[in-house]
Amino acid sequence: MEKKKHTVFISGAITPIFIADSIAKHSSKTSIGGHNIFLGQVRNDVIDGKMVVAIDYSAYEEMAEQKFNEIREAAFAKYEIICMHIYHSIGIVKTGEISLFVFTSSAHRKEAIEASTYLVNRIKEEVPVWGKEVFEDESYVWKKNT
Amino acid sequence: MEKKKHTVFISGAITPIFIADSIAKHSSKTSIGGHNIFLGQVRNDVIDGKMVVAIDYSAYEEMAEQKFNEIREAAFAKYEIICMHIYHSIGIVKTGEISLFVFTSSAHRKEAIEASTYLVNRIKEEVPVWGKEVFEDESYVWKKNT
Amino acid sequence: MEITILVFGQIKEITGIAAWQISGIKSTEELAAKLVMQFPELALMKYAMAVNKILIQTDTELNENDTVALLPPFSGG
Amino acid sequence: MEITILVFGQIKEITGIAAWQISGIKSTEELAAKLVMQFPELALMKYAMAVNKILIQTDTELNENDTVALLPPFSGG
Repeated sequence: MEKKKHTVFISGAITPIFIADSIAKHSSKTSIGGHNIFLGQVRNDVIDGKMVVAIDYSAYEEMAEQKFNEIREAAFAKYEIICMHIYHSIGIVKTGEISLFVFTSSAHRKEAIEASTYLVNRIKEEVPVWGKEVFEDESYVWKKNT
Repeated sequence: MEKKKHTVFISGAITPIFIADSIAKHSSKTSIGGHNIFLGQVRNDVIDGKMVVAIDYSAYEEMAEQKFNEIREAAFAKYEIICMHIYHSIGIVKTGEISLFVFTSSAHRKEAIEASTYLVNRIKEEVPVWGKEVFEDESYVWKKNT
Repeated sequence: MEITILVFGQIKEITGIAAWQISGIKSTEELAAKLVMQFPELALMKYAMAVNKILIQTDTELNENDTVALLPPFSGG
Repeated sequence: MEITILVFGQIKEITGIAAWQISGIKSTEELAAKLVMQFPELALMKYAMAVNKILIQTDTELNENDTVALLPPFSGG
Protein backbone atom coordinates (compact mmCIF):
# COMPACT_ATOMS: atom_id res chain seq x y z
CA MET A 1 0.00 0.00 0.00
CA GLU A 2 1.33 3.37 -1.07
CA LYS A 3 0.47 5.91 1.59
CA LYS A 4 2.97 8.68 1.09
CA LYS A 5 1.55 12.17 1.38
CA HIS A 6 1.55 14.34 -1.66
CA THR A 7 0.36 17.78 -2.54
CA VAL A 8 -3.19 17.76 -3.79
CA PHE A 9 -3.46 21.28 -5.19
CA ILE A 10 -2.45 22.06 -8.74
CA SER A 11 -2.37 25.58 -10.09
CA GLY A 12 -4.93 25.91 -12.91
CA ALA A 13 -6.51 23.10 -14.91
CA ILE A 14 -5.45 19.45 -14.65
CA THR A 15 -4.28 18.47 -18.14
CA PRO A 16 -4.95 15.20 -20.00
CA ILE A 17 -1.16 14.75 -20.25
CA PHE A 18 -0.81 14.95 -16.47
CA ILE A 19 -3.48 12.24 -16.22
CA ALA A 20 -1.70 10.10 -18.84
CA ASP A 21 1.56 10.40 -16.87
CA SER A 22 -0.20 9.31 -13.69
CA ILE A 23 -1.66 6.28 -15.46
CA ALA A 24 1.70 5.36 -17.04
CA LYS A 25 3.41 5.42 -13.62
CA HIS A 26 1.24 2.49 -12.56
CA SER A 27 2.44 0.07 -15.23
CA SER A 28 5.17 -1.16 -12.87
CA LYS A 29 2.58 -1.97 -10.21
CA THR A 30 1.61 -5.30 -11.67
CA SER A 31 -0.61 -6.41 -8.80
CA ILE A 32 -3.13 -3.80 -9.96
CA GLY A 33 -6.07 -5.21 -11.95
CA GLY A 34 -8.35 -2.18 -12.13
CA HIS A 35 -8.09 1.59 -12.01
CA ASN A 36 -10.95 3.97 -11.52
CA ILE A 37 -10.58 7.62 -12.43
CA PHE A 38 -13.07 10.34 -11.67
CA LEU A 39 -12.62 13.71 -13.38
CA GLY A 40 -14.57 16.83 -12.51
CA GLN A 41 -14.94 19.13 -15.53
CA VAL A 42 -16.11 22.75 -15.39
CA ARG A 43 -19.59 23.05 -16.91
CA ASN A 44 -20.91 26.02 -18.87
CA ASP A 45 -23.90 26.41 -16.56
CA VAL A 46 -26.25 29.28 -17.27
CA ILE A 47 -27.13 31.25 -14.13
CA ASP A 48 -29.67 34.10 -14.40
CA GLY A 49 -29.11 34.21 -18.15
CA LYS A 50 -25.31 34.42 -17.98
CA MET A 51 -22.98 31.62 -18.99
CA VAL A 52 -20.14 30.42 -16.76
CA VAL A 53 -16.77 30.71 -18.54
CA ALA A 54 -14.51 29.62 -15.67
CA ILE A 55 -14.37 28.68 -12.01
CA ASP A 56 -11.85 30.41 -9.78
CA TYR A 57 -10.98 28.01 -6.95
CA SER A 58 -9.60 29.03 -3.59
CA ALA A 59 -9.01 26.95 -0.47
CA TYR A 60 -7.99 26.94 3.15
CA GLU A 61 -5.00 24.97 1.94
CA GLU A 62 -3.49 23.78 5.25
CA MET A 63 -6.83 22.48 6.49
CA ALA A 64 -7.70 21.06 3.07
CA GLU A 65 -4.45 19.09 2.79
CA GLN A 66 -5.06 17.71 6.28
CA LYS A 67 -8.62 16.78 5.33
CA PHE A 68 -7.54 15.17 2.05
CA ASN A 69 -5.09 13.11 4.04
CA GLU A 70 -7.70 12.07 6.58
CA ILE A 71 -10.06 11.04 3.77
CA ARG A 72 -7.27 9.08 2.03
CA GLU A 73 -6.41 7.24 5.25
CA ALA A 74 -10.07 6.41 5.84
CA ALA A 75 -10.41 5.05 2.30
CA PHE A 76 -7.26 2.91 2.69
CA ALA A 77 -8.71 1.49 5.92
CA LYS A 78 -12.11 0.84 4.39
CA TYR A 79 -11.22 -0.57 0.95
CA GLU A 80 -8.54 -2.97 -0.33
CA ILE A 81 -6.80 -0.46 -2.56
CA ILE A 82 -3.24 -0.48 -3.79
CA CYS A 83 -2.90 3.15 -4.89
CA MET A 84 -4.83 6.36 -4.43
CA HIS A 85 -4.18 9.86 -5.77
CA ILE A 86 -6.21 13.04 -5.48
CA TYR A 87 -5.54 16.28 -7.35
CA HIS A 88 -7.62 19.46 -7.18
CA SER A 89 -7.16 22.70 -9.07
CA ILE A 90 -6.59 26.03 -7.39
CA GLY A 91 -7.09 29.28 -9.31
CA ILE A 92 -8.78 29.65 -12.69
CA VAL A 93 -10.14 26.62 -14.57
CA LYS A 94 -12.06 27.34 -17.78
CA THR A 95 -15.23 25.51 -18.89
CA GLY A 96 -14.35 22.20 -20.47
CA GLU A 97 -11.17 21.93 -18.39
CA ILE A 98 -10.63 19.51 -15.52
CA SER A 99 -10.49 20.62 -11.88
CA LEU A 100 -10.64 17.34 -9.92
CA PHE A 101 -8.79 14.07 -10.55
CA VAL A 102 -9.41 11.12 -8.24
CA PHE A 103 -7.47 7.97 -9.10
CA THR A 104 -7.88 4.65 -7.27
CA SER A 105 -6.31 1.29 -8.10
CA SER A 106 -6.93 -2.18 -6.73
CA ALA A 107 -6.42 -5.85 -7.56
CA HIS A 108 -10.10 -6.26 -8.42
CA ARG A 109 -12.36 -3.62 -9.93
CA LYS A 110 -15.05 -3.44 -7.26
CA GLU A 111 -12.81 -1.93 -4.61
CA ALA A 112 -11.33 0.75 -6.88
CA ILE A 113 -14.80 1.86 -8.01
CA GLU A 114 -16.28 1.93 -4.51
CA ALA A 115 -13.30 3.78 -3.09
CA SER A 116 -13.55 6.37 -5.87
CA THR A 117 -17.19 7.15 -5.12
CA TYR A 118 -16.40 7.34 -1.41
CA LEU A 119 -13.53 9.78 -2.01
CA VAL A 120 -15.42 12.04 -4.41
CA ASN A 121 -18.41 12.31 -2.08
CA ARG A 122 -16.25 13.14 0.94
CA ILE A 123 -14.12 15.63 -1.03
CA LYS A 124 -17.18 17.56 -2.19
CA GLU A 125 -18.70 17.65 1.29
CA GLU A 126 -15.79 18.04 3.64
CA VAL A 127 -12.86 19.81 2.04
CA PRO A 128 -12.63 23.61 2.49
CA VAL A 129 -12.46 24.62 -1.17
CA TRP A 130 -14.59 27.32 -2.77
CA GLY A 131 -15.41 27.91 -6.40
CA LYS A 132 -16.34 31.28 -7.82
CA GLU A 133 -18.29 30.87 -11.06
CA VAL A 134 -17.07 33.61 -13.37
CA PHE A 135 -19.19 34.92 -16.27
CA GLU A 136 -18.13 36.44 -19.58
CA ASP A 137 -18.64 39.98 -18.26
CA GLU A 138 -16.30 39.17 -15.31
CA SER A 139 -19.15 39.20 -12.81
CA TYR A 140 -19.42 36.05 -10.70
CA VAL A 141 -21.41 34.02 -8.18
CA TRP A 142 -20.13 31.70 -5.48
CA LYS A 143 -20.68 28.12 -6.53
CA LYS A 144 -23.04 25.91 -4.56
CA ASN A 145 -22.44 22.16 -4.47
CA THR A 146 -25.66 20.23 -4.89
CA MET B 1 -26.36 12.43 -26.64
CA GLU B 2 -23.60 10.99 -28.77
CA LYS B 3 -24.64 7.58 -29.97
CA LYS B 4 -22.51 6.96 -33.02
CA LYS B 5 -21.11 3.46 -33.31
CA HIS B 6 -17.39 3.01 -33.12
CA THR B 7 -15.00 0.13 -33.16
CA VAL B 8 -14.32 -1.18 -29.70
CA PHE B 9 -11.34 -3.43 -30.40
CA ILE B 10 -7.80 -2.09 -30.35
CA SER B 11 -4.84 -4.19 -31.34
CA GLY B 12 -2.54 -4.65 -28.32
CA ALA B 13 -2.45 -2.53 -25.17
CA ILE B 14 -4.44 0.68 -24.72
CA THR B 15 -1.87 3.42 -24.12
CA PRO B 16 -2.03 6.30 -21.62
CA ILE B 17 -1.66 8.70 -24.57
CA PHE B 18 -4.74 7.23 -26.24
CA ILE B 19 -6.62 7.81 -22.98
CA ALA B 20 -5.31 11.38 -22.74
CA ASP B 21 -6.48 12.06 -26.32
CA SER B 22 -9.94 10.72 -25.48
CA ILE B 23 -10.14 12.97 -22.43
CA ALA B 24 -8.93 16.02 -24.38
CA LYS B 25 -11.63 15.51 -27.03
CA HIS B 26 -14.27 16.18 -24.38
CA SER B 27 -13.13 19.71 -23.52
CA SER B 28 -15.47 21.11 -26.17
CA LYS B 29 -18.44 19.33 -24.56
CA THR B 30 -19.00 21.94 -21.92
CA SER B 31 -22.25 20.51 -20.59
CA ILE B 32 -20.19 17.68 -19.06
CA GLY B 33 -19.53 18.02 -15.32
CA GLY B 34 -18.05 14.61 -14.52
CA HIS B 35 -16.18 11.84 -16.30
CA ASN B 36 -15.67 8.35 -14.98
CA ILE B 37 -12.97 6.15 -16.43
CA PHE B 38 -12.47 2.49 -15.65
CA LEU B 39 -9.24 0.84 -16.78
CA GLY B 40 -8.56 -2.87 -16.66
CA GLN B 41 -4.85 -3.59 -16.22
CA VAL B 42 -3.22 -7.01 -16.70
CA ARG B 43 -2.12 -8.44 -13.34
CA ASN B 44 0.94 -10.60 -12.72
CA ASP B 45 -1.14 -13.34 -11.13
CA VAL B 46 0.70 -16.47 -10.03
CA ILE B 47 -1.05 -19.67 -11.14
CA ASP B 48 0.38 -23.04 -10.03
CA GLY B 49 3.69 -21.35 -9.26
CA LYS B 50 4.05 -19.60 -12.63
CA MET B 51 3.71 -15.87 -13.15
CA VAL B 52 1.48 -14.38 -15.84
CA VAL B 53 3.49 -12.16 -18.21
CA ALA B 54 0.73 -11.30 -20.69
CA ILE B 55 -2.85 -11.97 -21.70
CA ASP B 56 -3.59 -12.87 -25.29
CA TYR B 57 -7.15 -11.73 -26.07
CA SER B 58 -9.33 -13.14 -28.80
CA ALA B 59 -13.00 -12.48 -29.55
CA TYR B 60 -15.97 -13.40 -31.67
CA GLU B 61 -15.64 -9.87 -33.03
CA GLU B 62 -18.92 -9.50 -34.98
CA MET B 63 -20.98 -10.75 -32.04
CA ALA B 64 -18.90 -8.74 -29.55
CA GLU B 65 -19.34 -5.46 -31.46
CA GLN B 66 -23.08 -6.12 -31.60
CA LYS B 67 -23.13 -6.87 -27.87
CA PHE B 68 -21.06 -3.78 -27.02
CA ASN B 69 -23.56 -1.74 -28.96
CA GLU B 70 -26.53 -3.32 -27.23
CA ILE B 71 -24.91 -2.63 -23.83
CA ARG B 72 -24.15 0.98 -24.82
CA GLU B 73 -27.75 1.55 -25.94
CA ALA B 74 -29.07 0.05 -22.70
CA ALA B 75 -26.78 2.32 -20.65
CA PHE B 76 -27.89 5.41 -22.62
CA ALA B 77 -31.53 4.47 -21.95
CA LYS B 78 -30.92 3.81 -18.24
CA TYR B 79 -28.63 6.71 -17.27
CA GLU B 80 -28.51 10.42 -18.14
CA ILE B 81 -25.15 10.30 -19.85
CA ILE B 82 -23.73 12.67 -22.43
CA CYS B 83 -20.89 10.51 -23.78
CA MET B 84 -19.83 6.90 -23.58
CA HIS B 85 -16.81 5.10 -25.04
CA ILE B 86 -15.63 1.52 -24.69
CA TYR B 87 -12.30 0.14 -25.91
CA HIS B 88 -11.03 -3.41 -25.47
CA SER B 89 -7.69 -4.89 -26.49
CA ILE B 90 -7.34 -7.78 -28.87
CA GLY B 91 -4.08 -9.75 -29.07
CA ILE B 92 -1.19 -9.56 -26.61
CA VAL B 93 -1.29 -7.21 -23.60
CA LYS B 94 1.61 -7.47 -21.15
CA THR B 95 1.28 -7.28 -17.36
CA GLY B 96 1.02 -3.67 -16.23
CA GLU B 97 -0.58 -2.67 -19.55
CA ILE B 98 -4.21 -1.68 -20.04
CA SER B 99 -6.72 -3.90 -21.84
CA LEU B 100 -10.09 -2.26 -21.10
CA PHE B 101 -11.06 1.43 -21.16
CA VAL B 102 -14.61 2.42 -20.26
CA PHE B 103 -15.30 6.16 -20.36
CA THR B 104 -18.61 7.74 -19.32
CA SER B 105 -19.47 11.43 -19.03
CA SER B 106 -22.50 13.20 -17.59
CA ALA B 107 -23.63 16.58 -16.29
CA HIS B 108 -23.48 15.33 -12.69
CA ARG B 109 -21.08 12.76 -11.30
CA LYS B 110 -23.54 10.17 -10.00
CA GLU B 111 -24.77 9.13 -13.43
CA ALA B 112 -21.30 8.76 -14.96
CA ILE B 113 -20.13 6.58 -12.07
CA GLU B 114 -23.22 4.37 -12.05
CA ALA B 115 -23.16 3.94 -15.82
CA SER B 116 -19.49 2.96 -15.66
CA THR B 117 -20.11 0.20 -13.14
CA TYR B 118 -23.08 -1.02 -15.17
CA LEU B 119 -21.01 -1.15 -18.37
CA VAL B 120 -17.99 -2.89 -16.84
CA ASN B 121 -20.16 -5.56 -15.21
CA ARG B 122 -22.07 -6.27 -18.40
CA ILE B 123 -18.89 -6.29 -20.53
CA LYS B 124 -17.22 -8.88 -18.29
CA GLU B 125 -20.31 -11.10 -18.23
CA GLU B 126 -21.80 -10.83 -21.68
CA VAL B 127 -19.22 -10.04 -24.33
CA PRO B 128 -17.62 -12.98 -26.18
CA VAL B 129 -13.98 -12.22 -25.46
CA TRP B 130 -11.44 -14.73 -24.17
CA GLY B 131 -8.12 -14.16 -22.45
CA LYS B 132 -5.27 -16.63 -22.49
CA GLU B 133 -2.94 -16.05 -19.56
CA VAL B 134 0.56 -16.58 -20.89
CA PHE B 135 3.49 -17.52 -18.60
CA GLU B 136 7.21 -16.81 -18.98
CA ASP B 137 7.86 -20.28 -20.41
CA GLU B 138 5.17 -19.63 -23.08
CA SER B 139 2.76 -22.12 -21.53
CA TYR B 140 -0.71 -20.71 -20.78
CA VAL B 141 -4.09 -21.18 -19.16
CA TRP B 142 -7.46 -19.86 -20.26
CA LYS B 143 -8.45 -16.98 -18.00
CA LYS B 144 -11.52 -17.30 -15.80
CA ASN B 145 -13.48 -14.19 -14.84
CA THR B 146 -14.44 -14.24 -11.18
CA MET C 1 -29.40 -27.44 -45.55
CA GLU C 2 -26.00 -26.12 -44.63
CA ILE C 3 -24.98 -24.31 -41.46
CA THR C 4 -21.70 -22.71 -40.42
CA ILE C 5 -20.03 -23.60 -37.14
CA LEU C 6 -17.63 -21.22 -35.42
CA VAL C 7 -15.60 -22.15 -32.35
CA PHE C 8 -13.50 -19.98 -30.05
CA GLY C 9 -10.94 -20.06 -27.26
CA GLN C 10 -10.33 -23.38 -25.63
CA ILE C 11 -12.85 -25.14 -27.89
CA LYS C 12 -10.81 -24.21 -30.94
CA GLU C 13 -7.91 -26.14 -29.40
CA ILE C 14 -10.12 -29.24 -29.26
CA THR C 15 -11.53 -28.97 -32.77
CA GLY C 16 -8.28 -27.82 -34.36
CA ILE C 17 -10.13 -25.54 -36.78
CA ALA C 18 -12.02 -22.31 -36.20
CA ALA C 19 -14.89 -22.61 -38.71
CA TRP C 20 -16.53 -25.17 -40.95
CA GLN C 21 -19.83 -26.05 -42.64
CA ILE C 22 -22.04 -29.06 -42.01
CA SER C 23 -25.41 -30.08 -43.33
CA GLY C 24 -28.38 -32.19 -42.26
CA ILE C 25 -28.60 -30.77 -38.72
CA LYS C 26 -32.00 -29.49 -37.62
CA SER C 27 -31.46 -28.14 -34.09
CA THR C 28 -28.78 -26.94 -31.70
CA GLU C 29 -29.18 -30.02 -29.47
CA GLU C 30 -28.71 -32.31 -32.46
CA LEU C 31 -25.61 -30.31 -33.36
CA ALA C 32 -24.21 -30.55 -29.82
CA ALA C 33 -24.75 -34.34 -29.83
CA LYS C 34 -23.02 -34.68 -33.18
CA LEU C 35 -20.07 -32.54 -32.15
CA VAL C 36 -19.47 -34.45 -28.92
CA MET C 37 -19.26 -37.69 -30.94
CA GLN C 38 -16.73 -36.09 -33.26
CA PHE C 39 -14.77 -34.35 -30.44
CA PRO C 40 -15.27 -36.35 -27.20
CA GLU C 41 -13.34 -33.79 -25.13
CA LEU C 42 -16.24 -31.37 -25.70
CA ALA C 43 -18.22 -33.38 -23.13
CA LEU C 44 -15.92 -31.94 -20.45
CA MET C 45 -16.26 -28.36 -21.65
CA LYS C 46 -18.70 -25.78 -20.40
CA TYR C 47 -19.88 -23.67 -23.30
CA ALA C 48 -22.79 -21.55 -24.53
CA MET C 49 -24.17 -21.46 -28.06
CA ALA C 50 -25.07 -18.47 -30.19
CA VAL C 51 -27.21 -18.74 -33.31
CA ASN C 52 -26.59 -15.85 -35.69
CA LYS C 53 -24.77 -13.94 -32.92
CA ILE C 54 -27.63 -14.29 -30.41
CA LEU C 55 -27.08 -16.44 -27.31
CA ILE C 56 -29.63 -19.22 -26.99
CA GLN C 57 -30.87 -20.73 -23.74
CA THR C 58 -32.87 -23.70 -25.04
CA ASP C 59 -32.88 -26.07 -27.99
CA THR C 60 -33.26 -23.99 -31.12
CA GLU C 61 -34.28 -24.92 -34.65
CA LEU C 62 -31.62 -24.34 -37.28
CA ASN C 63 -32.23 -23.03 -40.78
CA GLU C 64 -30.26 -22.80 -44.00
CA ASN C 65 -27.20 -20.53 -43.67
CA ASP C 66 -27.47 -20.14 -39.89
CA THR C 67 -24.21 -19.59 -38.06
CA VAL C 68 -23.81 -21.44 -34.79
CA ALA C 69 -20.98 -20.41 -32.46
CA LEU C 70 -19.65 -22.46 -29.54
CA LEU C 71 -18.54 -20.06 -26.82
CA PRO C 72 -16.52 -21.08 -23.77
CA PRO C 73 -17.01 -18.93 -20.62
CA PHE C 74 -16.13 -15.31 -21.38
CA SER C 75 -13.05 -13.77 -19.82
CA GLY C 76 -12.72 -10.30 -21.31
CA GLY C 77 -11.91 -7.09 -19.49
CA MET D 1 -4.84 36.15 24.97
CA GLU D 2 -4.58 36.52 21.23
CA ILE D 3 -6.24 34.44 18.56
CA THR D 4 -5.97 34.50 14.76
CA ILE D 5 -9.02 34.77 12.55
CA LEU D 6 -9.02 33.51 8.97
CA VAL D 7 -11.88 34.06 6.55
CA PHE D 8 -12.51 32.58 3.10
CA GLY D 9 -14.64 32.83 0.00
CA GLN D 10 -17.68 35.04 0.22
CA ILE D 11 -16.95 35.96 3.84
CA LYS D 12 -13.64 37.52 2.81
CA GLU D 13 -15.63 39.88 0.58
CA ILE D 14 -17.59 41.03 3.63
CA THR D 15 -14.62 41.50 5.94
CA GLY D 16 -12.32 42.91 3.27
CA ILE D 17 -9.29 41.19 4.79
CA ALA D 18 -8.31 37.52 4.91
CA ALA D 19 -6.64 37.25 8.32
CA TRP D 20 -6.22 39.26 11.54
CA GLN D 21 -5.62 38.90 15.28
CA ILE D 22 -7.94 39.79 18.11
CA SER D 23 -7.68 39.36 21.86
CA GLY D 24 -10.01 38.99 24.84
CA ILE D 25 -12.30 36.41 23.23
CA LYS D 26 -12.93 33.24 25.24
CA SER D 27 -15.18 31.10 23.02
CA THR D 28 -16.32 30.64 19.45
CA GLU D 29 -19.83 31.87 20.22
CA GLU D 30 -18.43 35.01 21.77
CA LEU D 31 -16.32 35.47 18.66
CA ALA D 32 -19.30 34.96 16.35
CA ALA D 33 -21.29 37.56 18.29
CA LYS D 34 -18.45 40.05 18.14
CA LEU D 35 -17.91 39.54 14.42
CA VAL D 36 -21.57 40.03 13.54
CA MET D 37 -21.48 43.41 15.36
CA GLN D 38 -18.44 44.40 13.36
CA PHE D 39 -19.73 42.97 10.04
CA PRO D 40 -23.55 42.97 10.14
CA GLU D 41 -23.78 41.19 6.75
CA LEU D 42 -22.36 38.08 8.45
CA ALA D 43 -25.80 37.57 10.03
CA LEU D 44 -27.08 36.62 6.59
CA MET D 45 -24.24 34.19 5.87
CA LYS D 46 -24.26 30.48 6.50
CA TYR D 47 -20.81 29.40 7.65
CA ALA D 48 -18.97 26.80 9.71
CA MET D 49 -16.08 27.41 12.08
CA ALA D 50 -12.82 25.51 12.39
CA VAL D 51 -10.54 25.85 15.39
CA ASN D 52 -6.95 24.91 14.53
CA LYS D 53 -8.14 23.31 11.27
CA ILE D 54 -10.77 21.11 12.98
CA LEU D 55 -14.45 21.80 12.28
CA ILE D 56 -16.42 22.48 15.46
CA GLN D 57 -20.10 21.70 15.98
CA THR D 58 -20.75 23.41 19.34
CA ASP D 59 -19.47 26.38 21.29
CA THR D 60 -15.77 25.83 21.85
CA GLU D 61 -13.35 27.42 24.34
CA LEU D 62 -10.52 29.39 22.75
CA ASN D 63 -6.93 29.44 23.96
CA GLU D 64 -3.87 31.58 23.31
CA ASN D 65 -2.65 31.30 19.69
CA ASP D 66 -5.68 29.37 18.46
CA THR D 67 -6.61 29.91 14.84
CA VAL D 68 -10.30 30.23 14.09
CA ALA D 69 -11.47 29.98 10.49
CA LEU D 70 -14.85 31.08 9.13
CA LEU D 71 -15.82 28.76 6.31
CA PRO D 72 -18.72 29.35 3.92
CA PRO D 73 -20.35 26.24 2.40
CA PHE D 74 -17.74 24.24 0.49
CA SER D 75 -17.96 24.03 -3.28
CA GLY D 76 -14.88 22.15 -4.39
CA GLY D 77 -14.70 19.42 -7.01
